[in-house]
Amino acid sequence: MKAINFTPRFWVAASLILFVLVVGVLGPFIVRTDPNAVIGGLYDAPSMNKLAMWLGTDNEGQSVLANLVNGIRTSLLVGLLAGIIAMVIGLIIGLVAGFQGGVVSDILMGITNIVLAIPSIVVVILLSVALNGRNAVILGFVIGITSWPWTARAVQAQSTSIRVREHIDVARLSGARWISILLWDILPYLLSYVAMAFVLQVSGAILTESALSMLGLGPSGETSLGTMLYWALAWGSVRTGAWWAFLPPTIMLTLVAFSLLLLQSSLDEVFNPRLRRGKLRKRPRGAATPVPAVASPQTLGSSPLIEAPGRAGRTAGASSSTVRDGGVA
Amino acid sequence: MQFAKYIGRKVLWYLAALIVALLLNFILPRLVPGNPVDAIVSNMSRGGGATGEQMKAVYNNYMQQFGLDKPMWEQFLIYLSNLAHGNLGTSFAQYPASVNKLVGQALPWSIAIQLPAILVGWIVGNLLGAVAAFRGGWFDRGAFVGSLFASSMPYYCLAILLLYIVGVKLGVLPISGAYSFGLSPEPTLAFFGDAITYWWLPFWSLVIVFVGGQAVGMRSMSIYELGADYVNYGRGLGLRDNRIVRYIFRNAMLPQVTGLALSIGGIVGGALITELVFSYPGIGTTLFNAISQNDYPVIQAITLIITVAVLAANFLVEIAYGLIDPRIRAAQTGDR
Amino acid sequence: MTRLLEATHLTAAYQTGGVEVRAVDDVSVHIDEGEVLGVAGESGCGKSTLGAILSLTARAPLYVESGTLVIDGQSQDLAVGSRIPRTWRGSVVSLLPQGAMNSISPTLRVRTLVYDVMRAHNARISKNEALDRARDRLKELELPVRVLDAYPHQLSGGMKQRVVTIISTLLNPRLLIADEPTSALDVSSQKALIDMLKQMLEQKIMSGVVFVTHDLPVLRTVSDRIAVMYAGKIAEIGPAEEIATGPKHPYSAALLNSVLVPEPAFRKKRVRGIPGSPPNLANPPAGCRFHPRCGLVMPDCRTKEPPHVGDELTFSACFWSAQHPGEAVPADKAVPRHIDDPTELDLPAAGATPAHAATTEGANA
Amino acid sequence: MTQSVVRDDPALAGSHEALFSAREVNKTFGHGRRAVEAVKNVSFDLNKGQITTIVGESGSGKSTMARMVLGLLPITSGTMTFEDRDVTKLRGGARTAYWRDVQAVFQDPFSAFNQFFTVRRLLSRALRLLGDAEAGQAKMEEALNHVGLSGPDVLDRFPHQLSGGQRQRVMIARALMMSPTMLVADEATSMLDASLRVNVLNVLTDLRDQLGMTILFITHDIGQACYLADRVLVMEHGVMVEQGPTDKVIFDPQHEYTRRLLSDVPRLHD
Repeated sequence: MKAINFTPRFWVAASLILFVLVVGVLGPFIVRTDPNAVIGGLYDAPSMNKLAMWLGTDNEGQSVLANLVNGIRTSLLVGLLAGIIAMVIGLIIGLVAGFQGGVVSDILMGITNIVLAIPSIVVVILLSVALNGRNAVILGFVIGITSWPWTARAVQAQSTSIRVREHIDVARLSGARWISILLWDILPYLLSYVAMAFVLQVSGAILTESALSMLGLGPSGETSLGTMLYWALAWGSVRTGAWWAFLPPTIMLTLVAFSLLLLQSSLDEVFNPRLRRGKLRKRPRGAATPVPAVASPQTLGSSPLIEAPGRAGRTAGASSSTVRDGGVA
Repeated sequence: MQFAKYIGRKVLWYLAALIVALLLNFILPRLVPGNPVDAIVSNMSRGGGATGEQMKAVYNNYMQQFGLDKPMWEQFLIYLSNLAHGNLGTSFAQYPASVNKLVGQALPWSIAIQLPAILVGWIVGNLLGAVAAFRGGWFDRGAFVGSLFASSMPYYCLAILLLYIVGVKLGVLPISGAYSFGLSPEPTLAFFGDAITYWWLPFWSLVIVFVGGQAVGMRSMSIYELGADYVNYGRGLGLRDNRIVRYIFRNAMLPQVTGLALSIGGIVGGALITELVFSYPGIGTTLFNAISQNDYPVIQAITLIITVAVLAANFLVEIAYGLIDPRIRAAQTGDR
Repeated sequence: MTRLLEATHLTAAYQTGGVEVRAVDDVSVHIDEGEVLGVAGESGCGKSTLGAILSLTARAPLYVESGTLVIDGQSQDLAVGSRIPRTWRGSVVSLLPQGAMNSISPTLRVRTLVYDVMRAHNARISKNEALDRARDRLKELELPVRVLDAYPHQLSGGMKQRVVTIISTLLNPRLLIADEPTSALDVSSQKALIDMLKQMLEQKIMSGVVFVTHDLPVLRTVSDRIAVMYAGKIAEIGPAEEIATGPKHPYSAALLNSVLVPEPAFRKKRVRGIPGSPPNLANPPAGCRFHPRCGLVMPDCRTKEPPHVGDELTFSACFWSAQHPGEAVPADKAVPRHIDDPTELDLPAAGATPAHAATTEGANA
Repeated sequence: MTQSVVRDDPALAGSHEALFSAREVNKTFGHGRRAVEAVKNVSFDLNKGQITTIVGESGSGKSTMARMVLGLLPITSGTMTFEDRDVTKLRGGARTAYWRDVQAVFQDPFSAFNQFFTVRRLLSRALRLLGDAEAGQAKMEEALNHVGLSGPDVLDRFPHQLSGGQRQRVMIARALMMSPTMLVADEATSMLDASLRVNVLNVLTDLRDQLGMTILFITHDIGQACYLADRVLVMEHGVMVEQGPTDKVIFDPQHEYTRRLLSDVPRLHD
């Protein structure tokens, strides 16, 4: 394959993400303090004497640093779990709908569109209310099963356009089975989109988790970045100026969201050459129109809920013709 | 008439989505183990103050209102008929306050911080994104990274930071509530002048994030359009740059207009946490209280309103698109 | 005959990721009043780039390094950084792109574009005057006037191409640069377009046309003179008739040889293509750029720039032509004979993809 | 519109054996009022060891016809036979068996390739259909040699490392590896430059002359049809308007559409 030119932006994003991962994965092994252990009083200021006190104590006299590293781990767990669930469901539905076509596709996309139209925050809130005994895994699951339609839509649009490429016919004529065609002739073309969608799903899930936690629907008995903020707000740390209680989780959340979005946009530039300005190639004759960026999945209540029809319409033109008679010289 | 058919199909889809949403809204709170009315009544009795006779009346009232002694399908019909009458029920936690009243009090505050933020953010963000795409160079780089950062920032994180820096550290704006203690909402200049000081912080925390998101979107749409053949042809015909920019906008704007409409649709549930951070008495704070008090009627009412607003906005957008964009119209009606 | 255009020493390059690909390298073109100059060549030879330079629409990542345009005695420097008056585009030279592309913004009606184009050159023109101009044109050329109210997607390919042609010539440009206008069309629409262009020339709507295409038979029907481009340079230029019947450059001969037309002669003979591929323009071969594929190659060709044999309107850039002035290249000797199917030659050098292959991949990758 | 013209000399009808026959083939896309009849009542024979060309402009249904011949697209009505077997509605194993006999080369030399596969991977996949992965390397090289490519040079290259002409030849080699009796080439040269195009066309004529292969060549370019074809079929808007030996159809067209088409073709010499 052609060597991919990763932009500096990609490397910045990658190192930020690596940093967060290291803190979340290795942090709990370095900061050995039990996040639930009371090691001081209400909002003791940070001191450099003890590792556990580097970020002071929270409203219950627990180590903020210990809570932070464990909270990052929980948030990452929720994000990855939700992202994987959403990706798997979305990929399967999108692939089947895109590749199968016909009635199966209509039904699957109908379901997808309905789920897409209902704000997922509503479903997440209702589900969380209905479930007691919430933990990180259950939350990840709940968020995952409400956020797959995005991936499904993107995958379906892409695989529909790939389905009419001639290399699929060539594969069929070579006697390849449909599963082999799906795995080797369609999936590789989708990977870039799936990767980008996954990154956004993970980031969206982490933010949704903290929003839920701040509404009081977070995991019970576990620390996440959201529950830290919940307690920090409930016990007035902002008003009393106890910055060490609310600033670390705020900054970490921002860092996670920013680095994942940066990663997505740099991947977009790599995969979607038209966004690379100044590097436009000469337009070849008869080349397929590149599909614009994957629309972002909704994070808690702030993004548009349906993919802008304009983009869909623009890309559909390249792939929708069934009567394939190109007399183009 | 093809277009009527198109609208008809859309109506059916959104009706289906609405029914699914209603079902979820109806069923999920009923999955909570135990009878919610039992729970709430025992809660009330523990607080003392209510006699057995009163408890009995309250219990009967709830049982009748929700029809909890009846089969599920009948309960659902009761639920639908209540909704059809615009009756969202009675609050558990603040008995006998009606949910309509609680939500009605909260809604204006949510709209007051969000609608201006969405409109201002949309206009500024689109201008910024379009100019960045067209100008290129350092301006583009700066605007893009800045917008990307602003848009990626969780809006409640920005709210917390603003609250701390501007409200607590600098102490220039009030940090909690929507108006000063002792005042009550009334249409006077004095009240307005007071309330606006409370309004600034939540507004800014939303508008900055929104500007970022719009700018990023507009920039990539514009860059995409800049590479289009009609741009090159327009230049070849000697059109002025501003004329070509107008063509680009026209095409790049369509998805952005959708974004605006959908954001307005998301207005009810768009900034729940912002309100929590600033203790602003809107829907978010109401929801937060309801969750902490297991006030299911209020939770249900809020999720329902969020859903209906979003569905309505989506629906209007699709209809508007069918009217505006000749390409969509052609694709839908088979006109070639 | 008076000279309409003198474009001299045109050089332009694509700059992508630090690599400079000189797609047009020191090319000069002269056109007389009322003339159609055809520009022929294969993918990646620089013919469309030449079109972009002449139509003043070169833009990043294409940079014009040098070149001067003299039209009607007015001179204009084309190199990057020189200010080209906006109104030259459209009224002095005008671009006719391939209409199958989105040449008209999809959300624009044809009449809006018509009005905008007229207004861009005459701020005081009224909407009605502008549209009347277009209506008259449409009537003269026997096209339905209602196309003005259409959106581009409502027009068929052939009709869209003709509408775009009318828009391109609304301002009676001195020179029309047509870039592959017929390439996406069926033969009947091709013919209709060519007839229309000829009619417009007769009516003196424009005074000259540069017609860029890879389709030699089309060029033969439309042009007075033909320029054959190879690897960023003009290999041969001359009267269409002469090029078609007695090409003086081995490349034009080989190219013409590989053109298939429905004539009885083609039923029997075995036509041979040109072995190998065009060179990578990021690293073109020394001397004559065609020498690795040429059947008449001689030692000088490998090291020295070939001389221009002839005058500015008719010449062949070739050492063989210099030795055989006025002679046509023997058709069977234009490409190496001994290699009937030269596999080795057909392979691009290791690590380097041929220029045209690289451009095709760009958008698909 | 005048009647469909069949120009074959009835006296010679027995001299060529039909390998493939299509009778009254129809293809309709979509339903109800949106239905588009892409192919209407088309009947023709492909004679053994001949190159037959379908000529038509865009929208003539010629590529739809090619895909139906290949069994890639179900036909709406009509019958198709191959070596006297009915191949109208093939599915599953029977269709796979059919593809051992009938292979194809497509229009776009780029999109016909899976860009993630090397030439070797592309070819070895085809070998599996033959159930003969053992003979692999030798078979691949033989097929590549046939189209004028050398195995070691191209086998480990990705499609973007090949030129357009080479890609098309690799595609032909892929088809050849199945040792098909019939090859369908759908606009196989229309995206190639003239000088490369001829080389690919020559490969096709060599296949006919040396291996006796039957070829269905789809094109919009009458010049190529004239150069290549033994028989020419002309399609217009889904209808087969004229068919017969190349010399008759191209140099003495009877149907008005064929005449118009020929008169519109630009010539190189007056």
